[in-house]
Amino acid sequence: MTQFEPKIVAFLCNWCSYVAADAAGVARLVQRPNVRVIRVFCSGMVDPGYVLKAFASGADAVLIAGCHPGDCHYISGNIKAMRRSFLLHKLLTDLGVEKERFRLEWIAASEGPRYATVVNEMTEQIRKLGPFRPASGSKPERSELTCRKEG
Amino acid sequence: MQYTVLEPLRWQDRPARISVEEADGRLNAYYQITVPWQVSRMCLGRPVEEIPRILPILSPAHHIVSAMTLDRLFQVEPPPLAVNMRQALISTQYFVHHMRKLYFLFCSQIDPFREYHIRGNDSGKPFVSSRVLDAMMHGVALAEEAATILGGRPEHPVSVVPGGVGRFLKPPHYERLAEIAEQSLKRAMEAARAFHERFVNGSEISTGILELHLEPVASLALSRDMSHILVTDEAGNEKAPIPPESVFETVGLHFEPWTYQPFAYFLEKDWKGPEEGMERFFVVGSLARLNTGRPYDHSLAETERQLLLSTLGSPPHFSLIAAFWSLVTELIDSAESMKEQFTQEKLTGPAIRSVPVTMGERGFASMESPEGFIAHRYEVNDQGLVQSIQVLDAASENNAVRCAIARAVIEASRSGTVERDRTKAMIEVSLLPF
Amino acid sequence: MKKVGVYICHCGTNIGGTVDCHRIAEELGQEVGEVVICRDYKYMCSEPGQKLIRDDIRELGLDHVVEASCSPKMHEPTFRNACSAAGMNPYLFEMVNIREHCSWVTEDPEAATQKAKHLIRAAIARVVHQTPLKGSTKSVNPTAMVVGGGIAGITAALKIANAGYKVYLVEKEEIIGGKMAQFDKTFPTLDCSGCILTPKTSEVGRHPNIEILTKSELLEVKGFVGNFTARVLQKPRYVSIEKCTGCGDCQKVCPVEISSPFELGMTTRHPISRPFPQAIPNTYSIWRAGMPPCQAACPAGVNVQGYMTLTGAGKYGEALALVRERMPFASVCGRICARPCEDACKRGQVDAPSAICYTKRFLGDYEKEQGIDWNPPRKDPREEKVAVVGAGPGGLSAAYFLALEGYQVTVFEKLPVLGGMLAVGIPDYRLSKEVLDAEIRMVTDLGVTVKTGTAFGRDVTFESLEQDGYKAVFLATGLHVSRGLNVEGEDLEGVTGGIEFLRKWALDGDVTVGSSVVVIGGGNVAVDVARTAVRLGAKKVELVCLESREQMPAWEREILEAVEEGVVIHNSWGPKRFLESNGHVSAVELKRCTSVFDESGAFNPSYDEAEVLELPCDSVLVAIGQSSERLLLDQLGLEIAPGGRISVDPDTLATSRPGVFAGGDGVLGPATFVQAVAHGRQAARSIHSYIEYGGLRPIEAKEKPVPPEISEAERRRTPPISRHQMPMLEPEVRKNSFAPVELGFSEEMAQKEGQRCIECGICCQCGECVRACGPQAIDLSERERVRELEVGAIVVATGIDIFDASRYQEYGYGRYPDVITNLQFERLCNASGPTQGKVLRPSDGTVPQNVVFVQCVGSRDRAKGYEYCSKVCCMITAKQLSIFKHHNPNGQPYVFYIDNRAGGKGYEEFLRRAIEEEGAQYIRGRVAKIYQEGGRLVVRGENSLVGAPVEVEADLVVLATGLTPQKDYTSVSRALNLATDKYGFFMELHPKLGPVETALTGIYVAGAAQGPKDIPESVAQGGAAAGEVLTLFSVGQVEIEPTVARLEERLCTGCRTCVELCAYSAISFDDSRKTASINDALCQGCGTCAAACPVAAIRVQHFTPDEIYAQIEGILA
Amino acid sequence: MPKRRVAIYSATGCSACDNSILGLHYQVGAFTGWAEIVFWPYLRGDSWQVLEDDRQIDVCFFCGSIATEEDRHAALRLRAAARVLVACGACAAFGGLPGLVNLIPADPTEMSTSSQDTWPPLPRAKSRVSGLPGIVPVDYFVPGCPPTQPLLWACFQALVSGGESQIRASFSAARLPEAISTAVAAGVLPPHGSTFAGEKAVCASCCRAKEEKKFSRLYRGHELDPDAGRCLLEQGLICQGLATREGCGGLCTAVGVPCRGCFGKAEAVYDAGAKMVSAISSTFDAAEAGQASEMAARFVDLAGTFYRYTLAEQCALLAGASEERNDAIHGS
Repeated sequence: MTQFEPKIVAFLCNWCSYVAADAAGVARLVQRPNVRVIRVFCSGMVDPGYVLKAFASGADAVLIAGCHPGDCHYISGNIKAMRRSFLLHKLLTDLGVEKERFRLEWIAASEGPRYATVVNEMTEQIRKLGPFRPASGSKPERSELTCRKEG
Repeated sequence: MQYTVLEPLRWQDRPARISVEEADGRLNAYYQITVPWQVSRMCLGRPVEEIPRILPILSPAHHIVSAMTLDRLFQVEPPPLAVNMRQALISTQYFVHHMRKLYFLFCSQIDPFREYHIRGNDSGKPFVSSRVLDAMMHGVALAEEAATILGGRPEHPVSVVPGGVGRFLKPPHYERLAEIAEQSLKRAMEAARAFHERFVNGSEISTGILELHLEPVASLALSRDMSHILVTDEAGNEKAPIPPESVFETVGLHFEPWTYQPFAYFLEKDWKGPEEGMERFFVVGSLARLNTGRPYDHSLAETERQLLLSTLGSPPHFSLIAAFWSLVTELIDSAESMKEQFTQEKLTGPAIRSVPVTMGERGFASMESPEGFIAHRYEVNDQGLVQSIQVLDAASENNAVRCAIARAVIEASRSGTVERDRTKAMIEVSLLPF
Repeated sequence: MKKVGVYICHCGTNIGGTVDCHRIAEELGQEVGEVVICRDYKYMCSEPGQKLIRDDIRELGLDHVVEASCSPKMHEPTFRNACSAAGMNPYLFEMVNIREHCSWVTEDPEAATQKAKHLIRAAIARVVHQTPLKGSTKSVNPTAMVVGGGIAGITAALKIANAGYKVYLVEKEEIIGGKMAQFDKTFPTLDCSGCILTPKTSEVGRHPNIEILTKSELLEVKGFVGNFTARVLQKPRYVSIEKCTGCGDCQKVCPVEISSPFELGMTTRHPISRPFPQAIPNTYSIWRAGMPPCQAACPAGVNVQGYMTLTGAGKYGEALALVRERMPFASVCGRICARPCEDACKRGQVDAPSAICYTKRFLGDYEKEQGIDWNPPRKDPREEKVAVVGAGPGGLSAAYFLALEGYQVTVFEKLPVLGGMLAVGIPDYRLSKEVLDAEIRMVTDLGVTVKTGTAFGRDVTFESLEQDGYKAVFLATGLHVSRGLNVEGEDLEGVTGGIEFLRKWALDGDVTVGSSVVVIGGGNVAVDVARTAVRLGAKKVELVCLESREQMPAWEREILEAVEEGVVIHNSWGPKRFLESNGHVSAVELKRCTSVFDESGAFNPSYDEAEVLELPCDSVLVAIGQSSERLLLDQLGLEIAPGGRISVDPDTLATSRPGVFAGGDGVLGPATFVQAVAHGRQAARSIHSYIEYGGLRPIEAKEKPVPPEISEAERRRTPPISRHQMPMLEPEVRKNSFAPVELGFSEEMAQKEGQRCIECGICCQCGECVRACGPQAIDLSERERVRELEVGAIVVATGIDIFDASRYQEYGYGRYPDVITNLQFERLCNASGPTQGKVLRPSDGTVPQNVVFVQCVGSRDRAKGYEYCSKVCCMITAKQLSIFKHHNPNGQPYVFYIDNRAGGKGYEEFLRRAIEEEGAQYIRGRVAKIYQEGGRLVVRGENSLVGAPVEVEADLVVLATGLTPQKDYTSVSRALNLATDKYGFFMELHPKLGPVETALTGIYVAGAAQGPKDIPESVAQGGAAAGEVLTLFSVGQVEIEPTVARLEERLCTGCRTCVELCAYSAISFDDSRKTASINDALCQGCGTCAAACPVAAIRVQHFTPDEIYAQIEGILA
Repeated sequence: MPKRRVAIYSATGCSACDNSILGLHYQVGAFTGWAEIVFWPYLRGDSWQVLEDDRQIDVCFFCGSIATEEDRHAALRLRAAARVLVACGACAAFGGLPGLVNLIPADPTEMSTSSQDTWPPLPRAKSRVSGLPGIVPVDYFVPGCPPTQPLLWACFQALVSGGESQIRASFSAARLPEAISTAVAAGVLPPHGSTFAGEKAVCASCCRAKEEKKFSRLYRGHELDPDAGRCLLEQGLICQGLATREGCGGLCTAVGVPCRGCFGKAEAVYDAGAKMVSAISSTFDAAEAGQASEMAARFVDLAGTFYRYTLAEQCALLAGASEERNDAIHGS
């Protein structure tokens, strides 16, 4: 039995995190092959629907990476991404997606090493967590909710 | 052993069938609801203020009782205007429900759809003229329009909220409502006249459909002022009233593996199925209200009730004709209520809503819906999410009575040589008022 | 079925060495239906590689092309062009990064191959959804903005201007030239820096196409390439460039001297000056940091720094005139002011605040003593009459300023005396009648008519004044009624209001107090009442107030003086009732006050009724507050605010009745003297605009105050000097007399206090220069303004800063005067520098013999400085030691270095010369410590070649400080949205191929702002940036990327979610169609709106949801 | 033209859809001229034998969600029999309120233990509730809980009467998209897969005024008496009208309660929950992560709110039962 290889989709901002990923490549910083990159113009462009789509299509985790607050190429797109992340986390939790499976990171163009670290760290974390099984339903703790039988 | 399944049954709120078992000369009729209806699973974990928007799928009245439960949970008193608007909405629900049942009765021998256009040359025979049927359904449509004005949507209303209702009415609304009330009373009287012509004075009682008597059983209904639950035993003796809050301690629900709907029964007696006798069961709805009943405030309805009592004798009644007749009296009463309630004075006021400031842990409310007694009880956590929910939907949990009716009809039809379809039709009509 | 061509690049072995490109090509060709052709090739970016694509498009009729190779940042344009060349729309092409993101970072070849395959599969899935897109074109505004006036910016500006285009050169400092202007000589030719720079700067200065904006900073840039709008904050120079002749007369009279930043603190400058004679713009300018805190704190806005500085310089008349600009009553103010200025004084953060108030008192008294008049001249008399009601400080100052303006002013006063509360509310021992009368006389001498004993509402009304021809009325009626207590026995005999008590004493001089007096109240009036009672012979005076000692609103010094005079204070008590004996008060019963203010901070005392104290007494004076006469208020017919105050416009003091203005206590509630005076002046200005212009003109723009915290630079120039104490009468003496308690400053004390001012505003706006300036070129009322510049291209050449050497504490920079930076050494060598070009030790001005140069201070040091090499320091040191040797052939230079870096034309030879011919001793190793021993500096380091510690004695140590990004680089990067690296240097588009371009088209970067550079490189980059700008201008139009947001109106519901989200205001709401509407030209394509649109009616072209969804599916397939 | 053979069936659901169709019949009183109702258990008590004569059903209106094996068989059977299959009502179209049960996994021990072995037999409940499209391909959708009468009428007009009906009900409230309204008028089949409802979101027909979307604080439904006439979302209530297909005319918002999405997601939306999250949180009045996190913390039960009626079929993560659907496609 080979070990579980998580599939992670990363949405990277064209102006910073994508450049950081390039920089990590130029510096030959070895990364786990589990993260697959989709280039977007801005982290603020990432519709939460993309995240759900990724999970629905079989991703085990999703990473959105954008510019640090204040450094957005589009002034404040990353702030919108930040605002969305909290509510999206809540929705995902309700739908049975563990918190660790979705991350929003700020990775500047100069932070190639950090990009590699995030990739490797996240891969290992998800590897431990195991594959994501959709449609398992959320689990409002059963002990908490007395589920009565009814017609 | 012989098994028969009669399905599908007409006019049931949810797909249902009768399974008949005949063995060793013993006959059992099982009334089965064949679809699961998992209210708890739908409601657990929901924000409690959303429950009035989920439970109307049981019946429109559940919207109101759910909001009333929340009034208690949030410890808030709805302003008088809101109470009036809720009452007005309940009246429309009575009207729609009862009128539809009578409509089903009146066209129970025909296919109303085929009839509609090809008048006069039908195979079956309508109990009443198509014109009356039209008028009745027009009445339903009008009452639904009133329900839409008051409740937002006719079938699954939305406008009642914890502490009141969602909106003020505007002058065009009052005008339209007054018009509808006027029209509705006309339709109600028309339906009552048709009922009298065909069923009371006419020959239909002798045709056998409505002669049926069900086994005497207790009756349960909420008093007019909603302060206590009235119970009369099968002989018509009034039993000690039950405080509504303790209804879940008095009335239990029993699940049988062959139906998705539980049986409501008095907990004081150990569970036994309806085939073992009816002493632990009770009937709800218009017949129960008749049997536990008090005079109406409205003159036309009270006249009708007096006529019923003078014709059929004093309660309790267990005949089908009484059951349908009680629908007719209540139909008139609801139309009269609408007339009384749909006025600008009653539906205008300073406030429609009190906004809650606290939240308790649990709430309870009960009411008498057109279908019969209903009660809700919720418990919430500190975030206001539903932790546990109890719903007594006495009408749909009236399975024992239904089983008994079905058995009675089958037994009655066995005496002669009644064809199977006719038996099924008779059962369907017999189940209508329950 | 779409036809897709897939091309996989080996990139030599960069990709092919790890990823099995050939296998992927074969597999994909078979597995994916849409793939018509799938090739792998050694170098797709080469011409044969590109030809493969072109030929396949033509021959196989491909609809879409996928290229898997390096980062799209590298070659996306290359391949797009190849597709275009073959007639395919470039947006039907998609590039996959399997080098940086895959082959270079994945160890396992199989994993890398699989990953690459998934990435390519995703691109194929995506590309079939891509649609042909075409950008639009916009014309270019052929105007450039160059940010930064150093040599790189100068070069760029000149080249663009010489090509015939308009250039705005935006410079933060007062002159252009940047760091190069501070250098003495340049390496390796030892050219004089100034000699090669100044021709350039003067060319810029006189160039018709160049507009220089000095003292200017970029605030914000909007728009896009070819059509930017830049907002530039231009700080005032105060000296007109047009009028200034550069004569320098202003500099001679300037009383302020301040450490010169241009000379790096090695000498001082006047706030008005120019750094060196050849500076461009070749005119003087004033260095003003902002409004000093004292002035900002003063309600009347008196220029405190100005008169303090002038007093310090002994110019008392000028100082007093400056006070009078905003405060007519210097002597009065100097006695009774609340002194908010002193609370704000930054010297207070060092030792004690300057004695501002006493100095002002000295000025006022000095004038009277000397019998001179330093009032401003009265303007020509005008006909208009103005009525002032109330002769308190507010009314009198309004009268003063109106009279100066030439108006015919009449003051109506109800009391028989002038001065209002000053006369009847403040006892003589604080403010003697003589002083007050003298200052009031100053007002009346201006021709102001006075009518005392005339009550408004009784003797005159608005109507009567109007009839009498008054054009405007200023109401300054004040608050002259004591507030009551509302406790039992308040109306007993012996219980009196404090204000009434003071007034009666002041007017009649006939008041009696009992022997045992209780004063109720904790404010200044209560203290005045108590002290007056002491002076009137009361045996025992007790003061009772609700507040604790700390909370008491009365001034601390007043309380102290009262206590010295024997007043007993009972804190935290409130009156419960007054006890009676024969109808006369006999005692006060007090209850404990537990708190004065409630949780919301409102005055709402709570008591402990159980705790009671009884004070026997025979007089009670109640001084718990003032109110105005209700009757008067009711008669006014004006709008009244809650609390019985006249409601006015806070800027103009206009009441609800046209032509009627109000101010002072009647508007503010109980307020200070200085607030009343401020209102008087404000009202005078409003009345003047009302009469002169018929309307209420906006009040003068306020200058921005300087930060209230003392800065490091200010602290450095503020050695502690103790504050002078006010000479006072002894308590025993003053107790029995109404003679003034405070005796006043002597001339010397005042002058010394003036010199204690630390010049927080830098320029003190004393006006000396204005008076000295022949051509009237100076205008101190200039304010900063924001200019909007429409430009088509922007060159960012903001340069570098110098590493702060004090971060190396062990080197003692800042502690030892003879440890200096290499830029300071440049100034020492420079003929226009602090030593006129002689290399002298800063500490004693002697010629140094041993000079030690310490390299890499702040550079190549991860621990304390920056990781990078500053590139120029090795050569600077070689140059400087050569110059030093030329100045002092006997001197001995030592250099502690890490590596010698001399890459550059002629650099190595120059360095070699410094070592071999100048005899410099180069020691390889870092310096550990510099310390002082017996008057000489000792540099301890390590000779790493020998592997032994080494100590060198030095007369002068020069630290080769590294180059760092500008401290305020973020303000520029935010204004432009320009990315920086982790240090703060601006990011170029490509480190090799796009050195002056940035990620933002139309914005270019030149010079050291992009990274440490020497002069030739900066010049080259300036030229290169100019080349880019000129290319843009000569094409004349720009292609607008089609990757913008598009709205599908069919779906838009008009919910307005997107409208507020757009950072570029590209989305507006179309009211007629009830939908959103997107402006293409403003849209940058960030996609925030598309992500937020709840109905998915907005999509960003080339990043549409179906493209992304297909890519997600493909990537996970 | 022969009369269209019409079937109307209810699976797991309340009788509201049936009653709506019934109401339509008597209110408009026209379409039986073109239709022969051959199968309507609720009103006529028709048994499945009716369908055994192998004659095609022209149009089948399927109401209710699929919660039992019997429901599933009914769906398969009617799909096979009907030329045009219409998912009628939120339950059939998206799973409806019964679909909410999917949020709490079924506990086999708590479900009815009935099986075919005991008597009388009871249809086995499925572990997950689904909508009709989760089981079989669906041709048209009529959303709503229950569908409004103008929409039902439009649907009958287009599919049953072949455009021959002289009676033109007003569809203005339904705001049908052009493609459908043209088809309705011409009596031709609208584009396959169409939904008989608007294509914009409820906001477009909501009577409340929209000013500026800036979400500064969430109010739970009971916590706020909203201003009359102002957008509920802008006042801090979660209103799903933003991402819900229009067609109802804004019934709920008109009476002061927020929309809960019984018409399903809007035309172009992938996942309504994600869109609601994005639209609301993008406008959070929060510049710092801490503020945004605090604001988000007030929200409860997002899944049960944003997918109130659509959990079974339109929630990207929980919509399931696709295997069954594939069976049906390949099996037929």
